[in-house]
Amino acid sequence: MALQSLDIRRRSATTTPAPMVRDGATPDVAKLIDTTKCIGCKACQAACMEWNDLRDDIGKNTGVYDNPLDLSGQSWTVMRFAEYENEKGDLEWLIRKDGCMHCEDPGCLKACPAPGAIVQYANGIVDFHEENCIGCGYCIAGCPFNVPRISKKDQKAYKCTLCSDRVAVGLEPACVKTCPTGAITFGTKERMQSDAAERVEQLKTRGFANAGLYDPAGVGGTHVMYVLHHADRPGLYSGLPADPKVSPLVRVWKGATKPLALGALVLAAVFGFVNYVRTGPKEVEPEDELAAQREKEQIHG
Amino acid sequence: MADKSHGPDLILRHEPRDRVLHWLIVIAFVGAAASGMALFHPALYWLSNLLGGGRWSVILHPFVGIAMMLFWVPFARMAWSENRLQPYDRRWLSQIGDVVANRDDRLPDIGKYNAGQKLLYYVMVACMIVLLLSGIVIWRRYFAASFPIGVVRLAGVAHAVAAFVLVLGIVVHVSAAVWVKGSISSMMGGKVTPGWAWKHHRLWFRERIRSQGTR
Amino acid sequence: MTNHWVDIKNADLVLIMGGNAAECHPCGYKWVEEAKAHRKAKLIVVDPRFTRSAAMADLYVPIRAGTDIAFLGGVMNYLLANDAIHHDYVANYTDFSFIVREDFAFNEGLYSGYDPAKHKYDKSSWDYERGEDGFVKADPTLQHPRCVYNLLKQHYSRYTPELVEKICGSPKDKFLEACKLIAATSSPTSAMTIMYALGWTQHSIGSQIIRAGAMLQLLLGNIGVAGGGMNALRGHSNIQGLTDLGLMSNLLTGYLTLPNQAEQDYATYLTPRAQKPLRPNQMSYWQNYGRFYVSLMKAWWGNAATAENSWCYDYLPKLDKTYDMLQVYELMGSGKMNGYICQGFNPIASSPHKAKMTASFSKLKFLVVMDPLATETAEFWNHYDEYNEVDPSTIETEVFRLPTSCFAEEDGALVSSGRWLQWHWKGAEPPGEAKTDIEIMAALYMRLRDLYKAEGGAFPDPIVNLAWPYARPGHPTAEELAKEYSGKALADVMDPKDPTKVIRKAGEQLAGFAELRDDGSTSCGCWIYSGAWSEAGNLMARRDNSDPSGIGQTRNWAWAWPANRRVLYNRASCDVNGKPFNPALKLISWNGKTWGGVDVPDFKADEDPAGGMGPFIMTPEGVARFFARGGMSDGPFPEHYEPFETPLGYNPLWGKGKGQVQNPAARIFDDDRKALGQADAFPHVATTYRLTEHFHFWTKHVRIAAILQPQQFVEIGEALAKEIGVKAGDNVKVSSKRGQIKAVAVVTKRIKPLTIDGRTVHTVGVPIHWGFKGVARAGYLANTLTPFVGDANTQTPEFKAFLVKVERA
Amino acid sequence: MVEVTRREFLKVTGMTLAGSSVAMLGFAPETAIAEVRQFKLARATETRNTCPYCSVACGILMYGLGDGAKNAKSSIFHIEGDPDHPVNRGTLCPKGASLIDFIHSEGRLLYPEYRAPRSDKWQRISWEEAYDKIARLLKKDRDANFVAKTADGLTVNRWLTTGVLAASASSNEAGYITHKVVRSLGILAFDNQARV
Repeated sequence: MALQSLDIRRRSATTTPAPMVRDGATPDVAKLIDTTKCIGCKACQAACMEWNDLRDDIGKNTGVYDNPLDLSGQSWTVMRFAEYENEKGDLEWLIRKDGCMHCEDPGCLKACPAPGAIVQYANGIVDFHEENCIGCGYCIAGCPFNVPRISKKDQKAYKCTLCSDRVAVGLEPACVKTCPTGAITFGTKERMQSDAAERVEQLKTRGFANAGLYDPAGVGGTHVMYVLHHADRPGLYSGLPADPKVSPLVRVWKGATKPLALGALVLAAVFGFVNYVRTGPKEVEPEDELAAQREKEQIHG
Repeated sequence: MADKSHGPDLILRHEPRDRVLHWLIVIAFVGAAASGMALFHPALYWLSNLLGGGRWSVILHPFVGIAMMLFWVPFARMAWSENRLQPYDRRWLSQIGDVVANRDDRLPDIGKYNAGQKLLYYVMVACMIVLLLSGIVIWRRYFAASFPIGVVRLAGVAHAVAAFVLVLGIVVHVSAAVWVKGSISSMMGGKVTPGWAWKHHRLWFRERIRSQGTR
Repeated sequence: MTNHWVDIKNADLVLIMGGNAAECHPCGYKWVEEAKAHRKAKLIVVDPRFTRSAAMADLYVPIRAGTDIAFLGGVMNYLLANDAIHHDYVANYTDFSFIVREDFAFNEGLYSGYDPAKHKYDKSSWDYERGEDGFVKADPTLQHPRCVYNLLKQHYSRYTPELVEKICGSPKDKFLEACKLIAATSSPTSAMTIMYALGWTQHSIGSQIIRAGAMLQLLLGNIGVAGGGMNALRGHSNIQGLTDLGLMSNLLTGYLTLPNQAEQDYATYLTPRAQKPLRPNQMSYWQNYGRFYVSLMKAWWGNAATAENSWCYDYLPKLDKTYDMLQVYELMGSGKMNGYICQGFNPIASSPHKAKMTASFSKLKFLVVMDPLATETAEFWNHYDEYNEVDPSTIETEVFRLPTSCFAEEDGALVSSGRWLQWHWKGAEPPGEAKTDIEIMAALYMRLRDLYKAEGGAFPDPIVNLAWPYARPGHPTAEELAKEYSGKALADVMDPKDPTKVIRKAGEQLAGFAELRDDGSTSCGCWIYSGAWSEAGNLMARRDNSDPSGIGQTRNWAWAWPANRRVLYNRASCDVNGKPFNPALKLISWNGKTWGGVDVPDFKADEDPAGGMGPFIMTPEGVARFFARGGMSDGPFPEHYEPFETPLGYNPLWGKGKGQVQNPAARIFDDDRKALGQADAFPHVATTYRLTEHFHFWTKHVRIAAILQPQQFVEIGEALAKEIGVKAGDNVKVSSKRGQIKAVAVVTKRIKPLTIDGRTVHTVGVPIHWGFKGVARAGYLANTLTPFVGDANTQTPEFKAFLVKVERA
Repeated sequence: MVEVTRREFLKVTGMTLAGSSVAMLGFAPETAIAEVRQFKLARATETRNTCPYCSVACGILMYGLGDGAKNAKSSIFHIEGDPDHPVNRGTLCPKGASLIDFIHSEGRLLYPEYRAPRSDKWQRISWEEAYDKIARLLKKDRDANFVAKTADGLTVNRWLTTGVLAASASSNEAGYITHKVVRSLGILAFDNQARV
C-alpha cells in the first residue's frame, strides 16, 4: 500500500480537490490503544524517538513519572499517568499514551494556512510536511486534542506521523511494533473497531461495566482510538476530552468567514472602482477655486 | 493638479511629520495586510511572497504589525481632536448617497475631516487595539504558548475579524483617496488648493483662511 | 525458570510477587496479558508498592517489604486447612509421607542444631529416618506425627490470616481473596504460575522465600505442568548462562561444585555428590556426577587430565569457605586482597554500602575494569561533586580501564531465563580500539602462560597445561568455545547396552550428556549444555518458530538446557499412570512403551510408570522436598524472620523480646552489624528497585533512556509526604545508618502506609539507576544507603528491606 | 517633486500587483508534493541479535550501513524487535527500543587507559602495555600469595589475594573462557552478577 502524492485525501490551504480518482484497496488504517493493557513503560516513546530520529532534551523529574513532561517538537508521543481511586477505594493507575489522534476531520488541517503543510492520506493518516510549514501555529489552535507543537529548533510544527513512512511500505508504526503488552495494535479501522468491541466485552466481564471505545464522532472519528475502562469518563485519563470537536471559533475563523470576508473585500474594491467609473472623480473645478478666492477675500475683507 | 500645487496661496493640510507617518503606516500596512491576508485565505497565499514566502511572512508579520502600531500611535494622537464627531457629521452621513453620486453641492459644510474619515478613524482605533492584543496572543514564537488554547483560538478569530474590518476600511479609504482628486497629492506635498479645501472641507477652509489673516 | 516465557500464556492464575514483571520484563510479561485475554486468567500482584504490574492486576495486595514468607506461609496454611491441595500430586511426587528424624526440632524460631557462636546450624538432625534397607521410611497414610505432611501442617498452622495481617500489613480480606484464587489452582486442570525476581532474592531470607513459593506450587501440583512452575525472571541477559557456567566462588560448570579443602582426593569429593537413590527404583541423576566432572576436566586440561592424576583433581583450588562478593569486599576492606578484575560489572554501584565499597577498593593495589562503558567502578577514585566525594591523591590503586565490545559487536550465545541458549550475530566492529572479552581473556592468559613457562613460579602446572586448542590462540572464536562446552568424543563412545556398537565416533560433537563418559573418552565444558552444538550443527542458532501444539512449545527455536527440554519436571504433568493431568495442555505422556509429546521428557524415556520412579530425577528421593533436609543453611522449612533492619525490633510471630527475630544463619560481618540502623532513628522502610525506563547502571549512558527518566527520585506515599511537609517535585534527603542521598520526591497514592502490629509503617521506594557517570542527570548511587547483609544461602544482599529516614532537603 | 512622490506612491501600492504578476509568471515557491518520508531501511543489512538487558532475551534486528561489501564499513543505525522471535514477537521494551543509543553512547570506551596511584586522571596506553603490566601484576601477586598447602598440610592450591568479577551480559563463550582461565590460576574470589 505504498503511498504517494496521488493518494491524498485532504491538503491544507488548498482550494481545489486533491487527486481523487483512485478508489481501490488502500484501506482506512487505525491504531488502537488499549489503556487497559498499557503498563506505561514508554517503549512507544522510545521507539518513536528511535525510528523518527528524535532526541528531546534530557529534562528533570518534577515529582511524577511523566517524562518528557509534555509533547514537543521532538516528543511526538508521551505517556500521561493518572492515579485514580475508584468507588471501591481501590487504586487504578490510568495511563494514557498521548499524541496525534489522526482525526478523520482534522482541525489542524482545517486551520493550516500553508498549502500542503498538512495532508491527510487516503488511508486516513494526517501528516505534517515540515518543508511547507510556515510555523504559524494555527494547527495548534485548530487541534481539539492540543497535540501539535512548534519545535524550538526550527519553528516548525511537528506531531506523530503514524509512521507514515513505515505504513507506506506496508509496516506497522514503530510504537505499535514495540508495544510489549500488545496494548497498541494496528490494522484497518474496521478491524480495530471490531477488536475493540471484543475487548470491551471482555472488560465488562472483568468488572469494568463502563468499558468502551473512544472514537469521537465530533471529529469524524479518529484513526487513533482508545479502549478505556471508564469510557463514560474520558477525563480521568489526564484530561482526554469527552466530546472533542474542532472549536467553533476555529470553524468560524477557518470556515465560512474566509470566503465571505474575501468576497466582502473584493466587493468593496469593485464598488469603489465601479463608482469611480460611473460618477467620475471628485475634481476641484476652476469655479471652486474662484469661489474659494472670493470667500477668502471676503474673510480678509 | 500639478500646476495647482505650487501656487503661492496653497493651504497646508498635512504637516510633514504626519505625512511621513502616514506613508510609513501605509508601507507597514501593505506588508502586514499582504502577509496577513496570505495566511487568511489560500487564494491569497501568493501574497506571502511580498515578504519572502510563507515562513518569512509568519516571521515578519508581527514585527511589521508592531511597526505599524508604533507609527500609528502618534499619528492617531495627532488626529484625535480633529476627529471628534460634530452635529453636521450626522447630516453628512445621512446624505451619503449625495457623497457617492458626487452631488457635493448638496452636502453640509464640514471641518478638516468628513464623517466617513472620522468613522474610519475610530474603526482603525478599535481594530488596531484588537489586532495588537490578539496578535500578541497568537504570536507563536514568543507568547502563544503562555495562553490557554481557548484564548488563543478566540484571539485568532478576533485578529482575523479586526483585520478584515481594517482592510475593508482601508479599501474604502484608498478608493476615496483615488476618487477625490487632490487628496493624494495633499498627502504627498502636504498642501491643497483653496478651491479643494473650499469644496470638500469648507469649515476647515474658513478656519485656515481666518488664521492666515494674521500673517 | 522451570517453565519459559511463552508458557505463561497457559496459566489460569498468575502470581507476581517479589518481582515486577510488567515493569522490568515487559516483553515477557505480555504472556500474562495473553493468558488474561485468552484463558480468562487472573493476575494477583503482591508488592509493597502499587507497581506497573499491580496496575494490571485483578487483585493487588500490599505487603510490608521482607515479610513474604509470612504471606506465603499463610497461604500454605489456608490450603492445608481447607484441604485445597493436589492430592495425587503431593502423595506421589513429594516427600509428604517421609518420616523425619526424631531429633529434629523447632523452638521459638530456631531449628535444632544451632551454634550461636558461629551463627551456623549443624544440620544432621534435619533428615529423614532410614529403614534397614537404607531407604527412607515413609507412611503413605500420612498418619505418622513426624511425616513431612504433619510437620508442615504444624509448622504453618501458626500463620493465620490474622497473623499475616499483623506481620505483613496485608488487609485480611485481600489476603483471603488471594488465598481463594490460589486454592482454585489445586485442581489438576488448573495451573498457577509464580513470577518472581530480586524482590524475593534480595533479602536475608531470600532463598527461603523462594522455597516457600516452590512449596506452595508443589501443594497445588503446579510444578512441571504447562502454565505452572516457579519462574525466576532474571535480571541480566546472561546471568542464567554465567551461573550455568559456574562463574561463582564455589562452582564448576553445570552446577558441579568445587571441592572443599577437606576433600583431599577425588573419591572423597565424588561420593557425596554422586548420591545413591534414597528410595527404591529412583533415578538420582547426579549418580552420573563423575561423567560430568571428568568430561569437564578433559575439556580444560586435555591430555594432562588422566585417570592417574584423578583428572587433574589437584589443579582445582579447594575451598575453606565461600568467597562470594560480600566476603571478598570484607577481605578487601581488611587489606587482604591486592588485585581485582571486573569484567562488565559495576560493583561500586551494585554491591551494598557504597562507603564500604569505596574504602575496600581503595585498599587494592590494582584494579582491572573491562567494560564497554565508563563505569563508576573504574572511577571510584575520582572526585565527582557530592556524588563521589573522594580524594584521588590518597588512593594508591593502579587502575586499568579496558574497552570491550558490546552485544552488537560479537557473536555468541546468551541464555534466557527460560533456559534457552540463543545465538546472536555480530553486526559491526567495536568502536575505537575496543576488543571482545574473549580476546582480552585470551591475551591475558597467554601472557601469563608465557611468563610461567619462561620464569616458572607458584604452581605453574594448571596454567601451562591448560588446553588451548584454538586455531588462533589469541583469538578463540565463539564457535570454537561453544563446541568445546557442548562437548565432543575424544575416543569412540560405545553403546552401554551393546559395547561393540559405536554411538559416537572420536572427534564428533556429542548429541547430549547421555553420551558423556567418566573414562576420559569425552570432553565437555558444561554438561548441561551438552548437545547445544551437536553433529547437526549449532542448535542454538535455530530459528524455526513453529508451534504445532499451539501451547507455545517452539522446540526448534534455539536450544534449551537440559537436552532441549522446555518445561522442567514435565513428568509431573502426568499422573502415576503416565496420563496428563490436563489433557488440554499435554506436554508428554506414556504411550505404553515410551514417553513422548511436545516436550523432551524430563524422565527416563522408556521407564514404565508402573515402576514407581519419581518425576524429580535429580533428587535421590525421586520426589520434590517440602522438607529441605540439609539443602538449606537456615532451616528445612521457610520461617518468617524480620529484615536485619526491622521497623519493629521484634518478630511478631513470637512477640516483643521473644523468639528469633532475624535469620540466625544470615551472612553478616561484625562491623556491618554495627552499621545497622534502628527504627527510632530511621523509621521508614526502604526498598530499592528498577524502573521500566532503565536497565541497572547501563542506560544512564543511553540518551533515549535518559530522556525518558532523566533524574534520580524516590517515591513516597501521600501520608508520609504530608507528615514531613513535602510535595511532589521537592527535594528530599534520604539517610540510613550508612549514608545519605538527595533526590526529587515523587509523591504518590501508589505507596500506602501499612499498619503493622498496630503501628504505622511507611514504605520508601528508592530506584537505582543513577550515578556519577552517564548522560542522565548525575545522582547518588542508591547503594549509599543499603546494608551489607546477605542471605544465609546465597549471600545475596538485603536490598529490598532496610531502614531510612526521609526528610525535606 | 510631486511627480516623483507619485511614482513612489505607485511603487508602494503597486507592490501587491507586482507580487501577483510575479506569481502568475511562475515565481511562486513550488508547493512541495506531499510524500511520506523515504523508508530508511530499504537495503540496509539486517543482523539478528539478542537484547543484552534482561533475561527475556528478546530477539532484535539490527540494521547496518552498507550491504556487507568489503569496502562498506558497517555501523548500526537502527534496531527493532525480531517479529519471528517466539517470546517478544517483534516487541521491545523502552530499553530495548533505545539500544541504538547504547551502541553509540558517548560513554563507550574507545582505548585502554591507565590511572596511576594518586593520580586524578586517565592516561591512554596501548593494549600491549596494558596486557604486559596487568600480567606482570597478576603473576607477582600470585607467586607471592599462592597457597599450595595449608598449615595443617592440606593441598589447596588456591590464590585468594586477587579476585575476579565476571559479567552478567557477556556471552556464554566469554563466560566459559573466563571461568577456564580464572580457575587455572587457582582463584576462588570469583563471582558474577546473579544476585545484584
